[in-house]
Amino acid sequence: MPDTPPEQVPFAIRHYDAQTLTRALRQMFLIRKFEEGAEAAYMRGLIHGTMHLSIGQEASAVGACIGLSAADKITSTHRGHGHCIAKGADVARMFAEFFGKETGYCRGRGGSMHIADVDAGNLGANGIVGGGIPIAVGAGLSAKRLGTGAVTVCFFGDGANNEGAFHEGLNIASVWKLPVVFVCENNKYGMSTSTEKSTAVASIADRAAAYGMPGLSVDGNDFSAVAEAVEDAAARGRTGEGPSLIEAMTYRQRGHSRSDRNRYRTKEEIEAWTARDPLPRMAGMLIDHGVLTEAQVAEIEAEVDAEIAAALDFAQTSPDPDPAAVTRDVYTVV
Amino acid sequence: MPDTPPEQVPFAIRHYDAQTLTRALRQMFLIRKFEEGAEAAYMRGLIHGTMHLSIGQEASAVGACIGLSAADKITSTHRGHGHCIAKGADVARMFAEFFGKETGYCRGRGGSMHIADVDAGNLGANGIVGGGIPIAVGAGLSAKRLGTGAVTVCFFGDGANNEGAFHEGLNIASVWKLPVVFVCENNKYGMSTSTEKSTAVASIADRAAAYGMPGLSVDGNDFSAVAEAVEDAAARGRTGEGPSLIEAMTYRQRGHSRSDRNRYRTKEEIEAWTARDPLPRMAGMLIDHGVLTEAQVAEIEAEVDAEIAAALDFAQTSPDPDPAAVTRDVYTVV
Amino acid sequence: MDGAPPTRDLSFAEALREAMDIALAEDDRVVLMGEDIGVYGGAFQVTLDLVHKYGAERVIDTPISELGGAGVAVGAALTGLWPIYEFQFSDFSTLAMEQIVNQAAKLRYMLGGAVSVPLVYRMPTGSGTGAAAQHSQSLEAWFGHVPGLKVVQPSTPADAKGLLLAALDDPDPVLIFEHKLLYKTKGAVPEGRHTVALGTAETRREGRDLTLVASGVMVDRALEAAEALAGEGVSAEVIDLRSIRPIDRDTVLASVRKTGRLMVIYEAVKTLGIGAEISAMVAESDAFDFLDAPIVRLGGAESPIPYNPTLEAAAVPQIADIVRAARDLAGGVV
Amino acid sequence: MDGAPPTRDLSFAEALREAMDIALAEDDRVVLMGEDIGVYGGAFQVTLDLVHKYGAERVIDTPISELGGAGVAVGAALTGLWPIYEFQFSDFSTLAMEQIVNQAAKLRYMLGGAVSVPLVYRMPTGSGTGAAAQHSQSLEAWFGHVPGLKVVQPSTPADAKGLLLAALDDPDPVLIFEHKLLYKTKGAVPEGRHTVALGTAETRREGRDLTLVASGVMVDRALEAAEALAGEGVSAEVIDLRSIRPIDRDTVLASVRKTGRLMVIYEAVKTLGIGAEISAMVAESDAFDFLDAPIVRLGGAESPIPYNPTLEAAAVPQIADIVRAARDLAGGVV
Ligand SMILES: Cc1ncc(C[n+]2csc(CCOP(=O)(O)OP(=O)(O)O)c2C)c(N)n1
Ligand SMILES: Cc1ncc(C[n+]2csc(CCOP(=O)(O)OP(=O)(O)O)c2C)c(N)n1
Ligand SMILES: [Mg+2]
Ligand SMILES: [Mg+2]
Repeated sequence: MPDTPPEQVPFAIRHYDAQTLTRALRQMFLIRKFEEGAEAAYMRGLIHGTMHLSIGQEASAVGACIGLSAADKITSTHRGHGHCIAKGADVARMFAEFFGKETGYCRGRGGSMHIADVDAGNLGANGIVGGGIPIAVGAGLSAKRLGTGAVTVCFFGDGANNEGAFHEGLNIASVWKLPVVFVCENNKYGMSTSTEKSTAVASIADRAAAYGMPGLSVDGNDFSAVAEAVEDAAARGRTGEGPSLIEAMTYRQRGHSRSDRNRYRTKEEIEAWTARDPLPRMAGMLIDHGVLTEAQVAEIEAEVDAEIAAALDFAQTSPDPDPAAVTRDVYTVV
Repeated sequence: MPDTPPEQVPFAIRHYDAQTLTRALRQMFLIRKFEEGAEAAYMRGLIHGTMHLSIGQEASAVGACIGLSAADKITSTHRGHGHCIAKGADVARMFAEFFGKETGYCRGRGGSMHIADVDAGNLGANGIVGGGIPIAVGAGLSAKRLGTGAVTVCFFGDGANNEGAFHEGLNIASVWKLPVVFVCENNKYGMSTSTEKSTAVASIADRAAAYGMPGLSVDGNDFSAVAEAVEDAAARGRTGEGPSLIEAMTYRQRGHSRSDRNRYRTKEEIEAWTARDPLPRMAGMLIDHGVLTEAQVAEIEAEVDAEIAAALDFAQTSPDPDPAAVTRDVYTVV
Repeated sequence: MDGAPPTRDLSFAEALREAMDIALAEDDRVVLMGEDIGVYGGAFQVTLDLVHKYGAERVIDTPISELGGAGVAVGAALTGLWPIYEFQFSDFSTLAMEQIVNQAAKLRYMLGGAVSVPLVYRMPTGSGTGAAAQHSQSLEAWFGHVPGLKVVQPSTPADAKGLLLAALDDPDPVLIFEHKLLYKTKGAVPEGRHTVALGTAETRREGRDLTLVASGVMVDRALEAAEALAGEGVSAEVIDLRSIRPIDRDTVLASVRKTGRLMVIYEAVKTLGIGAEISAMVAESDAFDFLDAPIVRLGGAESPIPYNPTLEAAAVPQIADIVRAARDLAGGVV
Repeated sequence: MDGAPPTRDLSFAEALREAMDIALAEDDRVVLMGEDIGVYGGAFQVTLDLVHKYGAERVIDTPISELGGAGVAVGAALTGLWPIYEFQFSDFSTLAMEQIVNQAAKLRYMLGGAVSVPLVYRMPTGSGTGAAAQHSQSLEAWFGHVPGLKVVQPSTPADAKGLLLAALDDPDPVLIFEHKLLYKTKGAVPEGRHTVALGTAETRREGRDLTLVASGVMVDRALEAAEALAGEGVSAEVIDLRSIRPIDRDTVLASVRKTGRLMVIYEAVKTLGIGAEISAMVAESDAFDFLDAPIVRLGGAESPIPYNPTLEAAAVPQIADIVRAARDLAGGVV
C-alpha cells in the first residue's frame, strides 16, 4: 500500500532495502525448512542424539541478526539452528555436522547442541543453559579493549534467566559498559516449566532495571519489532552506552526435544500460537508493502527447498571422521 | 522526653518493652567488646587464621534478630560474630572456638569463619560469599513444608549481591513464597571493591523488584529502623506472603581483615562513619526516651566488660581437641 | 534363598521410582526437587507420575538454578527435610560444586558434629546417547575425592532401588550416579523395602585367572567379556564396585590375592579416574605381593565425549576392548 | 652455567608479579581479571601495584562473581584477549567449574578445532593458614581429570615465573596452583623472559634407594626429609612434579626403575589425589617389574581441613611423617 502514512509503515520497511528484506525472508524459510529436514532425518534415525527445534521462533533469530556484520558476534543456545543460519551459516555444513561428518562445522564432534560458525561470528550453541552468557560478556570485553566496534548478541531463553550466570553476566556487562545485546527468547517454557512457575517477575525485561540497563519486551514473532529493538540496542552498545536486555515473546511449536510429550501445555495454546506463525507474517508484510510479490515469495521458497535438498545430499555423501582421531583437537599444542 | 508526639517516637521505643531494649543494647556492647577482645588476642598472636570484624555494624545484627525466637533461623557470613551474638550465643564458647578449643561451638574445627550456634537457630557463618543464601531458602522450605511458623533471616553483604547464588536464591524463595527475610548489610565495600564498581544498580534494595518481593533500604546504624523493617518482613513471611529484601546501610570501621591496608577508602570517610557509630546512638535513644539512665548504661557496659573477661579466661583455659581426632565428625555414620 | 522377598522384573528407572515412591509414602519429610521432575516426569522419566501421587508440594519443580537447587536441598536437610535433588544431567553439577563440596560435604565437620546433612543427589551420568561433550561426562571421581560425601553407582535395577533407599536412610549426603544407558535395562527387583549397604562391592562372577573391577554400565560389559574369555579358557572374576566412596577395599583385595591379576574398567577419563585409586589402593596393600602382572586400567579416552557415534563409542571401553586387554593381561595364564 | 641469565632473589609472589608485568608490557592483549587485584593488590598481594602501571582497564577488579568472571575470561580468550583470571582462593573455583570444565576445556574440541582458548586461571591453594575447610582445599586432582586443561604447580619462585609465562604463551587453558605458604618464600629468579616447559618434572635431588615424588609446598618438605634420611644412610631421590596435567611420565618412571621404591607425597585428600594417578601410572608400566616394595602414598587426611592449628598440621603430610614413611619404605635397604 504505497499511501500508508509513514508512522504506520513498519520499521523494517523503512529501514532496510529490498535486498536485505528478501535475505531476511529467505533466511526464515531456510531455518524452517532446515529444521523440518533435520526433524525428518532424525525421525528416520539418520541423526542420533537429541535436537531442539526453534520452529515458530524464526523471526527473533533473523530479526536480531539482520543488522549485524560478520565482525559482530553472537552466542547461541541448545536451540540454536536459527541463530546459526541467521548469522550466515551454510546449511550444508550444518546438516553435515548433524550427520556427524568431517565436513560439518565441528567436524562431527559437536552436533546440534554445539553448532557454531566462528568465521561468521557465531561463537557457538551451548549445551549448558546460560552457559553462553558470560562468554558473550567476554566477547564484549574484547571488543571494548581492542576497539573493534563489534557488538555481541547474546541469545538465551526464559529458563536461562533464572541461572546465576544470567545475573553475574548482566551485572558485569553493565558495570563495565560493554557492547552486548542480551536477547531473551521467551517462549513461555523452560522445558516443561512455565515462566509463571520459574520466574518471580512478570516480564523478564523488567529484570533489566536490576542491572541499570534498558529492558524492552517485544513481539518475538514480529521480525520488524525484533529488528528495531536490536538495532537500537546495538547502536547503544557501539557508542559506549553499554548493554541492553530485549525480551522477544515467542513460542516453540514443537516439543522441547524428542522426549517431550507436551504434558504441560494444551493443544489450544499450541494452535493459538501456530496461528501467529512468524513466517507468513513476514511474507505478508513484504507483500503488503510491495517489497515482493506472491510469485517472488513462492520462488524464494522453491529456491530454499532446492538448497535444503542439496545440503542434505552434501551431508549424507560427506566422509565420516577418522575413528582413530578421538583425541585430536583436545589441545592446540600438545 | 515523655511529651514527644507519638509519630516521632521511634518504632523500637513504641514496640519493645524496656527489658527487650536493654537486652538489645547489652548485645550491641557485647558484640563490640567481643570483637575488640578478639582483635587484641589476634594481634597478640593468640588466635590464628583470619578474622572479619563487624565493629560499626552492631545495629543491623541486633536489630534484625531482636524480634526472632530460637525457633527462627539465621544464616550468617564471614563477618558473622555480631549475628551469632545477636541470635543468643555465649561469648565464652565463641572465644573458645577462636582459640581452637574443644569447648568452642565447633569444637575448634571451624573458627571465626564457621562460627555457629545451631541450638539457638544460627545455622552458621560461611566462608563462601553468598554461600548461606540458598541454605536460608532451604530452611524456609522446611518451615513451610513442616508448618513450623519459623522465619529465616539471611544475612549477606553488598558484595554477595553480585553472586549467582543471590539471584537463584531470591528467585526461588519468591516463586515458592517462602518465609525468608534477606538482610543485605551494605557497608559500601566488598573487600576493596565499592558498590559503585561492583553493582550495576544504585540501591541493592531495588533488586527486589526483579524477584517480585518488597525491597527496603534503611539506615543500618539505626537499631530501630532495622528492627522495624525486619519485623514487618518477618510478619509477611509468617503469614505466607513470601520473602522480602532489606538493605541495611552501614559501615565497617575496621579493615576487611588483617591484610587490609585501606588503600581503597579515605581516612575522612572512615571518620565520618565512625561519627555515626550505632552504639552511642542506641544508648542515646534509650536515655532520651527514658528507658535507661546514663548510670544504667554505664552499668551494663561494666557488666559486659566483666563477661568478656570471664569468657576470654574460659576460652584460654579450655582443653584443646585430641590431635588424633582429625577425621572425627566427617560422617555421622561411617 | 528362603525368606527372600518376592521379586518382579522392573527397569532401572522403575526401580528408582519405586524406591522414591516407598520413601515418599513412608515419611512426610521426604521431598523430591529438580528440574521438570513433575508433570514432565524428569528428562529420563524416572519420577514419572510421582507428582500426581504426592503433589507438587513434595515433588517440586525447580527453576533452572542448579546452585540454588542444590543449596536449597542443603538448607532443607539441615532443618528437618530429607531432600532428593535430581540433577537433570550430572554434568550440571559443575554449577553446584560449591554447595555440594563446600557446604553439604563439610558442614557437619566445620560445625564440630553439631549437624547432619541428610540428602541425596541423583546424578544421571555417562555417554552413549549422542548428547556430546557437555551432557555425557562421568564425574564420579571428583566426588570420590571429597570427604564428607558418599558416592554410589548401581549397575542393576535391584541395586538402584537398594542403594537409593540406603542413601536416603543415611544421615550424610550421598550422590547416586545413574548411567543413562541403564535406565531402560530390566532386572529382578525385590518388592517392598529393600536396601543395599553403602560401601559394599558385589562379586558378580567368580574366577581364577584375573579380576575385573567395574561399576555402573561397565559391569555388564565386563560380564559379557568374561563370558567370551571363558570360551578362550580364561577365568575372569568380575567385581561390581557399587560404591565409589568409600571403596570396598576388602572385597577387591581378596580377589586380587586370589587371581594375582587386576584390571579396572571405567568410562570416565582414564587419568585420575576411579581406576587410579583402585590401582593405587592395591599397589600399596599387602596384595601387592600377590600381583603377577602390572595393574591394567581400561578407562575413557583423554578427550571430551565426541558427538559422532563411532567416535563416541571409541572414546569409552567396549566389550571387545575389555576382552582384548584381559587376554593380554591373562597372557601368561593360558 | 655459562650464558644463563643473571638471577636475583625474589619471593614466590614477586616472581609471579614479575611474570605478569613482563606479559602485560609485551602484549597489549594480556589482561588481568579478579577480585580485588587492583588497588588492594589481591588477597595475597601478588598483583600489587600492577594496576598503577597498566591501569584499571588491563588490571580489572571484578565483582564477586566467580562463574561470571571465569566465563568472561573464556569469551575474551575466544575473541582476541589473553586473560589471566585470579581466583582469590582456588576453593572458589567450585563456583566456576561449569565455565572451566564445560566451556574452557571443551570448546576447542566441541568445535572441531575451530577455536583456541588461551587463558590462565591462577589458583591460590592449600592449607596451613588457619583459614579452615572452605579456604584450604587442594583441588588440583579434579582438573587433572579434565582433558582440554593443563595444570601446573610450581614449588620455587623461578618455576612460578617460568611456568606462569609458559602458561600464558600456551594457546590452551592452563591452571596454575600457587600454594599460599610459598608466596613469601624466596629464591633465585632469572631476569627477563624465563619460561619452564609445561609438562616437565624436575629432579631436585639425586638418590639411589627410593624416589619421593612431590609438588608445590611438599617439595621442600620432601627435600628436608631427604636430608634427614641421608643422615640415616637412606639415599632419597626427590622429583618435583611441577605439572599435574600432563604428568611427566618418563622422569618418574626412570627414577623408579633406578630406585625400585616409590613414595608420592601430596597435600590433597589421599583418595583420588594425584598420588593415585602416579601410583597407577607406575603400576601399569614396565617400571612395575623394577618395584621392590609396594608404592606408598602419603596424602592428606580423609577429612576437610580443620581450623585448630594442631589438627590442621596433622591433616597434611609434615617432614616428620615423610621421614617416618620413607624409613619404613626403605626398610629393606639399610
Ligand atoms: C545448566 C543446565 N540445566 C539444565 C539443562 C537441561 N535443559 C536443556 S534446555 C532446558 C530448558 C531451557 O529453557 P529456556 O532457557 O527457556 O530455553 P528453551 O528450551 O525454551 O529454548 C533445560 C532445562 C541444561 N542443558 N543446562
Ligand atoms: C565465593 C567467594 N568469593 C570471594 C571470597 C573472598 N571474600 C571474602 S569476604 C569478601 C568480601 C565480601 O563482601 P561483602 O559481601 O560486601 O561482605 P563484607 O565483607 O563487606 O561484610 C570476599 C571477596 C569468598 N570468601 N567467597
Ligand atoms: Mg523457553
Ligand atoms: Mg560489604
